[in-house]
Parts: sequence; C-alpha cells; structure tokens
Amino acid sequence: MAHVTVLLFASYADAFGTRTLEVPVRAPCTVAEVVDAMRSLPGGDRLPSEPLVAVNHVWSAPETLVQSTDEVAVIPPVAGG
Amino acid sequence: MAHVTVLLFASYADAFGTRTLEVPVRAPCTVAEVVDAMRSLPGGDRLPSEPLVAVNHVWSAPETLVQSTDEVAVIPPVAGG
Amino acid sequence: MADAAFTDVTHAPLDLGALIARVAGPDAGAIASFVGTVRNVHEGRAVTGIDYEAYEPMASLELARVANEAVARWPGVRVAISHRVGTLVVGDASVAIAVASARRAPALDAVRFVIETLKVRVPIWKREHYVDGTRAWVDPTASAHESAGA
Amino acid sequence: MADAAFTDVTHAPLDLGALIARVAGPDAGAIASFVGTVRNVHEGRAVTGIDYEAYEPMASLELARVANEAVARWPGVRVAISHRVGTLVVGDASVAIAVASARRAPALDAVRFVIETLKVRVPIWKREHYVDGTRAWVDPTASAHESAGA
Repeated sequence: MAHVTVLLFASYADAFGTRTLEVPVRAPCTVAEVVDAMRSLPGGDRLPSEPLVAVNHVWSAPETLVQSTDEVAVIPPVAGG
Repeated sequence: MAHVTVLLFASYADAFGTRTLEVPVRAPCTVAEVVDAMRSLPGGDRLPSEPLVAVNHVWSAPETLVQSTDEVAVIPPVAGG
Repeated sequence: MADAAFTDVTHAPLDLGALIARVAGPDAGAIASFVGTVRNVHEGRAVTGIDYEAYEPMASLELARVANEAVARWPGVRVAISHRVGTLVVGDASVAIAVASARRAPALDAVRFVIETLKVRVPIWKREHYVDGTRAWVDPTASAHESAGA
Repeated sequence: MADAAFTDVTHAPLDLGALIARVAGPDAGAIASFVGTVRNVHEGRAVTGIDYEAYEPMASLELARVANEAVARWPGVRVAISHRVGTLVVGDASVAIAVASARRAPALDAVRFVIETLKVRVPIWKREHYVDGTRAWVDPTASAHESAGA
C-alpha cells in the first residue's frame, strides 16, 4: 500500500504512539493531503486544524508538494527557549 | 575672602588646572551664581552655557541653593559605559 | 574572532562565557547576551525540571537560519547561540545567546530578535515535570501564560 | 540570591559571571546581560586604550539609583551593575550589567534601560588614547558619533 512516512515528536509522538508514522496517502501529494490522511488514524483527533509541517527541514505550507523521498515532519507547537 | 569650593573632573580639571577650585562667591547662593563666578577664572571660558552641577551627589538645577557646607561638583558631559 | 554566526544544539551544559568569547573582538564595543533558565513555577504549579526534545537536524538548521537573519538585519554583528536538549533541572540554562557589535543598539536589538524568533521557529519542545510527579508537554498556543522556560 | 540591586564602581577587572550569579535564582527564567568593552576605533581614529575617571562617591550613588529605578519600574527583576574605572586597553570590559526576571521581556527591557540611563546620568568620563600617542576626553554632547566605548 502506498504511504508517506511522517516524523512525529513530543505530544504528537505521544498521541500517535510512534515517532515514525506511515500515513496511507500516495506521493506526490500535498502537505494538506498528508495531514488529512493522518486524521483518520488513531490519535489523529489530537491534531489541530492546521498543524505545522516541515518538508526536508523547511517550514512548508499546506499546498506544498510532497515527494516519496522527502523527509516530512508534522510538528507540535514549538516551545523552545 | 568668601568662597565656595568646587570639585572638578576630567576635562574641567584640565581646563582649570585643578581638581578643587575656590570660587569667589559667598554662600548661601545659587548654583547659577557659582557657575557665573567660575567664568571669570582662568579656564572659565571652557565651560558650556549651562554645565552639569551636583550638590551633595545629587544632580541640581541652576536655582538650587548652595550652603557653605555642601559638596559642589561642576561636571563635564558624562561619558561612562 | 569567529564567523559571524555560530549555533549549536547540544546535550551538554551551556557556557555563556564561551559564547561571548566567540563573538568578542577588538572591533566590538558591546556584547549583549541572554540566558534562559528553567524556573521553579509555571502557572502556579511547582516545576522540578523540564525535558527538552528537539527535531535535531531541523532545529540546528533553523537556529543557524535565525542567527544568519540577525547578521543580515544588523550588519557587522556576530551572533552565537546554543540550545540545550535533554533533561534539565531548575536553574539549568536551556538557551544562551551572545551578540557582539561595534555599538550597543544592534547588539541589544539582535539578542531580542534571536530569542523571540527562535521561540516560534525552532522545532524544540519541553515537557515539564511537576512536583506531584506528573509531566506535561508545554503548548504555548493553548496557554494564556508562558511556560517555566524563559 | 542577593538583594534586588547590586552596584559597584571598581578598579578591578569585571566578571560578568559573578554578576549573573548574583541575580540568578530558581524563580528566574531569564537573565539578560550587557558588557561594554573598549573598542579599537573611534570616528576613524585608532584607539589603544581609555582612561575611565569617576566622581566616585556620586558615581556609586547614581549607579545604585539607576538600578533601583529599574527594580521599581520592572518589579521582581534583580539587577547587578559594575562599572570599572582606571586605564583599560582594547577588549577590556568597562561596564557589565546583569538582570534576572521570571520572564524575558522585563530582563531585556531593564538591561537596555540601565545602559542607556547610566550613560547620561552616572558621572564617569573617558579619555581615549590614540595610536599616535595623543589623548582626548570624550564629549558625547560635542560629537555626532559615539565613542569607542559601548
């Protein structure tokens, strides 16, 4: 089955019970499509309406295209400092 | 002769050639009167129109009264930091 | 004197003096700095420590981007930033920033820019440990107040 | 933890770490600091050192007044300030300021207030040494630029 692997951290890793989540969506697709597909997985109800996403270590917009080789991270509200 | 002793520092000490100047004015008098009396002394032409003055370690206005027991300092533009 | 921007994400204790030494130089008349430390209370709850977690490769890159943006915005400044990750106790420094410049205003402005910007852009999270033994991830977007970090 | 305000005018080299230690504490999440150092150029002239002269009893009092005003304006902050006097060479620190507070904004604001205020209020002067052997008192009111200090 086609999937995109998403990195998770902190409260999102707790919510989904994993740090690397296989999201059932076929690349290339948009960041928004990856997030939408995550909502139907266990823990997906804990995502906010528009979570932060980084593609290849760069903050990315919902319409950004994701390739199968990209590193995708769905990121909880940051709280460094 | 009546006088007020004025402490001098930095460029004013250089201008008057001393760090303690006896200014020929009778206390009690105002800060402005002390400064005016300094202008007729050698170096007095180097004073600006309204130099900074401290009386007993507090910044003081031209109309502040000076007593004979006060510590009076006429102070060049400050440049700390 | 070092490059204009030094940044790192580290598990080791922070050393502000070392960061200052990195940015100092005979052309610098001003060195402004900031240290964020773990404090003992957050929204009225006693805090004993904080786990700092980072998405490390991106956090390192984003920290460098913030430093480089400061250098671009205040030409001539030198910036050094270290962010610690791992488990910290009350009083430990979580972030240290040093900025040197010829004059004081750019150094002060750039330090403020760096701390404000890294807090919203660098992917680092903190989980507070409370005195009652519970732990919770800090969500600045869900809270009217800020956390026990700086 | 020390009193809310520590200040001194000293002939000894400054130690920012010691000032930070004075203001740090488990209730502080933020420590902002500033160090002014002698830099190697002023208005295009090469500077080799600076004599700092103070009206010492008043400078000590005025520095304490500035620190206390910062504490009054940003309640809860702790402030430590040291100003060095004597002959300094390029790179030497002439002033060091550390401010701790629960949150970062008051610490950053108070450090800026302290350096800006002490520069116009504390009776300290500097005489720059130029590479050609001449010396001159710095008069900020007579110059479009600032001096080789911070």
